[in-house]
Amino acid sequence: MRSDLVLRVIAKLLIPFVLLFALYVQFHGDFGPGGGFQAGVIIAAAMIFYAIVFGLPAARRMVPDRAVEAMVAAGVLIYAGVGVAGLLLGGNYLDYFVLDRVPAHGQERGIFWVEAGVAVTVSGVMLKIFYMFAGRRSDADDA
Amino acid sequence: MIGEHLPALQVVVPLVAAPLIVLLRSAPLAWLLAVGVSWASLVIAVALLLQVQSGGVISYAIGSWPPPWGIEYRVDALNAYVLVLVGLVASVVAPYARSSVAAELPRERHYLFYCMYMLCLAGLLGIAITGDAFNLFVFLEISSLSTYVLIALGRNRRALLAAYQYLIMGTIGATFYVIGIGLLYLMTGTLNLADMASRLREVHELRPVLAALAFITVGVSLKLALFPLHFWLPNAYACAPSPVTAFLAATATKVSVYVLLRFYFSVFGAAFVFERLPMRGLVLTLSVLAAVTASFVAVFQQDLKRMFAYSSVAQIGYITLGIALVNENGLAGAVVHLFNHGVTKAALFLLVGGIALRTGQVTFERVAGLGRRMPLTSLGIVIAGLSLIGTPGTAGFISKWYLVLGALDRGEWWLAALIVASSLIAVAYVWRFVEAAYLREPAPGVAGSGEAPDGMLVPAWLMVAACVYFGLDTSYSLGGARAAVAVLLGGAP
Amino acid sequence: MVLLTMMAALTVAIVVQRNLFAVVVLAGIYSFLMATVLVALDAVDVAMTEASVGAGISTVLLLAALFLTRGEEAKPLLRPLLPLVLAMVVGAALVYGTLGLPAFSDPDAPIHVHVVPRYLQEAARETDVPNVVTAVLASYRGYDTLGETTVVFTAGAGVIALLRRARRRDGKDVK
Amino acid sequence: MNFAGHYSYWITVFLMIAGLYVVIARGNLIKKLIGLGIFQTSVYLLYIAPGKLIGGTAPIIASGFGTYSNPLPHVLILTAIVVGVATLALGLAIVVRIHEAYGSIEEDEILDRDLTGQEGR
Repeated sequence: MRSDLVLRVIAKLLIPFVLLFALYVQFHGDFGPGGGFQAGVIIAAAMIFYAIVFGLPAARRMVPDRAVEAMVAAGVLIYAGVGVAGLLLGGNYLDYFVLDRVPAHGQERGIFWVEAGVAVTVSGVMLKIFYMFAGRRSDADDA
Repeated sequence: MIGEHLPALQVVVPLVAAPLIVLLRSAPLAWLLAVGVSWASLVIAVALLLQVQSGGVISYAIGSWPPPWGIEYRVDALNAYVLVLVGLVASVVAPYARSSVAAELPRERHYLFYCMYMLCLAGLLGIAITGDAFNLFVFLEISSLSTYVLIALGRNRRALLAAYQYLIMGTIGATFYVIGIGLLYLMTGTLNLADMASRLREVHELRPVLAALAFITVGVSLKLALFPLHFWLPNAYACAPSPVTAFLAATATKVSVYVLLRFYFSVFGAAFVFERLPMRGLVLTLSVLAAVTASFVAVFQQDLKRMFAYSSVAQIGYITLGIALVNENGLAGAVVHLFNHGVTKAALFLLVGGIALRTGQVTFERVAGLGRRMPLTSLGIVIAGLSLIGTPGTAGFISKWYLVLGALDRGEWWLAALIVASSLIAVAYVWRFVEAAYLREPAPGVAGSGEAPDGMLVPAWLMVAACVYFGLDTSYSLGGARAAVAVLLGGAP
Repeated sequence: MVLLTMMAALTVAIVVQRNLFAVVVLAGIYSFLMATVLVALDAVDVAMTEASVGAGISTVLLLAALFLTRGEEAKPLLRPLLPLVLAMVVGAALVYGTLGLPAFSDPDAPIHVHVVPRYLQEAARETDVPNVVTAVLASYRGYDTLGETTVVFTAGAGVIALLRRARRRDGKDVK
Repeated sequence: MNFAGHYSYWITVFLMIAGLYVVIARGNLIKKLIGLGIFQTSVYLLYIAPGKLIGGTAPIIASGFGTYSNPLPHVLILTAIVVGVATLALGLAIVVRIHEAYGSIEEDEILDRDLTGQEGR
């Protein structure tokens, strides 16, 4: 795997496009299939691909464990925070109508942030889980 | 202004606390947050109960979408009662957890323990408060997944196996529940429980409804460990860290009973479940079997945690027995036993956790002579044990009294006799502890380092005091249960 | 219908096959077939998720776990009869239930006339989002999705709690 | 027609039986989890198939289409898929730990080793 130059080049070329595709899936979710969850999975898949080709330490340098753990928590907080914002602006919990003067725009804004929260947590969790499993293996090998 | 949003805050506060704990990554802060949130959820639950008592059913539309299009939180006398139980136990277990977790878990996992604890609390509260069948499933999974992790964090490697077994059984149970909900959804087109109940009255094709009833019953019974689907429970309770055992024993099975009650009485309707179908006989038989056999098995256990775990299976039998009586006294007995047994088992497992901290294991050999080494702990176990048996003057007596009344109201004196007789078996296993703790000499080589730390002893004794208090003053526990039964027998949720 | 039959055949293969690597690969194919069926049933969002989760993430996780354990099932069966009977009883209960369900694609079935019409007719106006699945997911039933995100979070934090190495004070792993 | 109309239900039932059978009968902890996954996926069809309307399209509102398949089951099943993968991840983490503690992922071997107190590796 280490010596496979072709694979490395392809990976380097491919991963930006995969991430771009993830963003497309994220933001196009309002009009076509897709949304935060699918985008989160694709982002995580791109990183996992990177980890497989370049090795776990390289991936961990690029996205450190602390950052991933912060993502895991941040997504839920964003989502729940949108709900709290609804409360503070005088609506019920998770009420998006009050987020903008035009209720329908408030809905759009609420959905946007909620989907962002989902994507952050999902990509964080998937990547973290992969790190944990893969890390277990390398530890077992050198033990 | 805050008053009207209490239903949402009840669940959202612990739910937000969990990711905050992960961000903070500090065990002391996590503990403080967990204690604060637990107490807050008790306050919110009590406030909700008071609101329901004065103003009737509370309906809260999340996202301001009216039900059945959006998800509705619906609080009535029954689930407010359950919320208070969960909040109460959580408030006592959270302060207790600090010493116990510090001793039982490696340090870098402490904050994750509190994170899981918060998620489990949020999940259980969410199950109890929601008025939406699918939302219930989502929160069921939150509480289940966190429970698997909490059990697996136990010290012994058996904890892993217990967690795995529970994961399999729990997932099968949850999937059964989803199948049942799916069938009901296909027949009614709605997921809102109240809407579902009213639309079910007009459904004439009963086969899918019957199948749904069966799937939901089996699925929930797996979670509440109704005999003979209980076999995951003793392992899980015996291997989990002590605060987890206390919390789960006092709340998780009770919330599942609530789900069963909600579906039987509010969604399907008592008339449908118990009069048109032989469900009454089935539930009754299983309950009696649970109460008798599990009590017998408990007598022969060598480990205190295991013994009380089997006792839990038996006590769940009493609760479902009360459900199967389908009359006012029997149901009042069942609902008040939810509460009383929750308090009693919390007291017992908290005290046993203190012993585990001092002696490592809680086998009867190790417990020998405990009366001298840990006098307060031993006395507490004896008092809570009396409540478990149902001695007059303790909380356990009140619930058994109403169960017996319920049985007599139906003219089933043999059932009343069975309830009393199976309580005598409880005498046998509680006596085993008394004998070991007070009449036997301590085994040589058992470390005698005195009482458990105050941080554990005080919460545990609070629960012991509750066992006695709710045996003498029943205005809150029984009053709440009676109001809940009025909801159950009144028909609509 | 052909796809469904292929899925059934694959399932049989999964049950019989004892090499766990093969089983994992078969399970991945199974997920792809499931995704195709879901597209045929107009559930494009679900299909996309099933393909990325079932065939993607799940497979990666299973393979990772297999590397950490071992790839061969030791014994064919424990006690084959009782589980089969149990599973059949459950299946029979479901068959009994499905017999009374409305026929396939019946536009007058309760699920098509109650609750859903508002989503289909009003969602685009009320939420400004033409993909009704997204509108229902993130807004009408947004609270479910908050719960779902929390489930994912629970799994993530749980895996950390279970698999993090215990470290001694000097920072080395404890064996 | 009736048989065809219920065909997806029959497959659902078959998948469910097969999945449940694997969970109960197999002693290998990973295979059990795979069985559990099949058992869970069987539910997808139960929810989604009845939502399909022949002649309908995916529920994305656009001019030119009048009939849409039911979006609500799609939302529910999205949640169910997520729950499924979360359960799988946790289950596998526990299995990995079991393997480290016992040196086996076969149920009967593990129970044996528990009784004899034998260490894993």
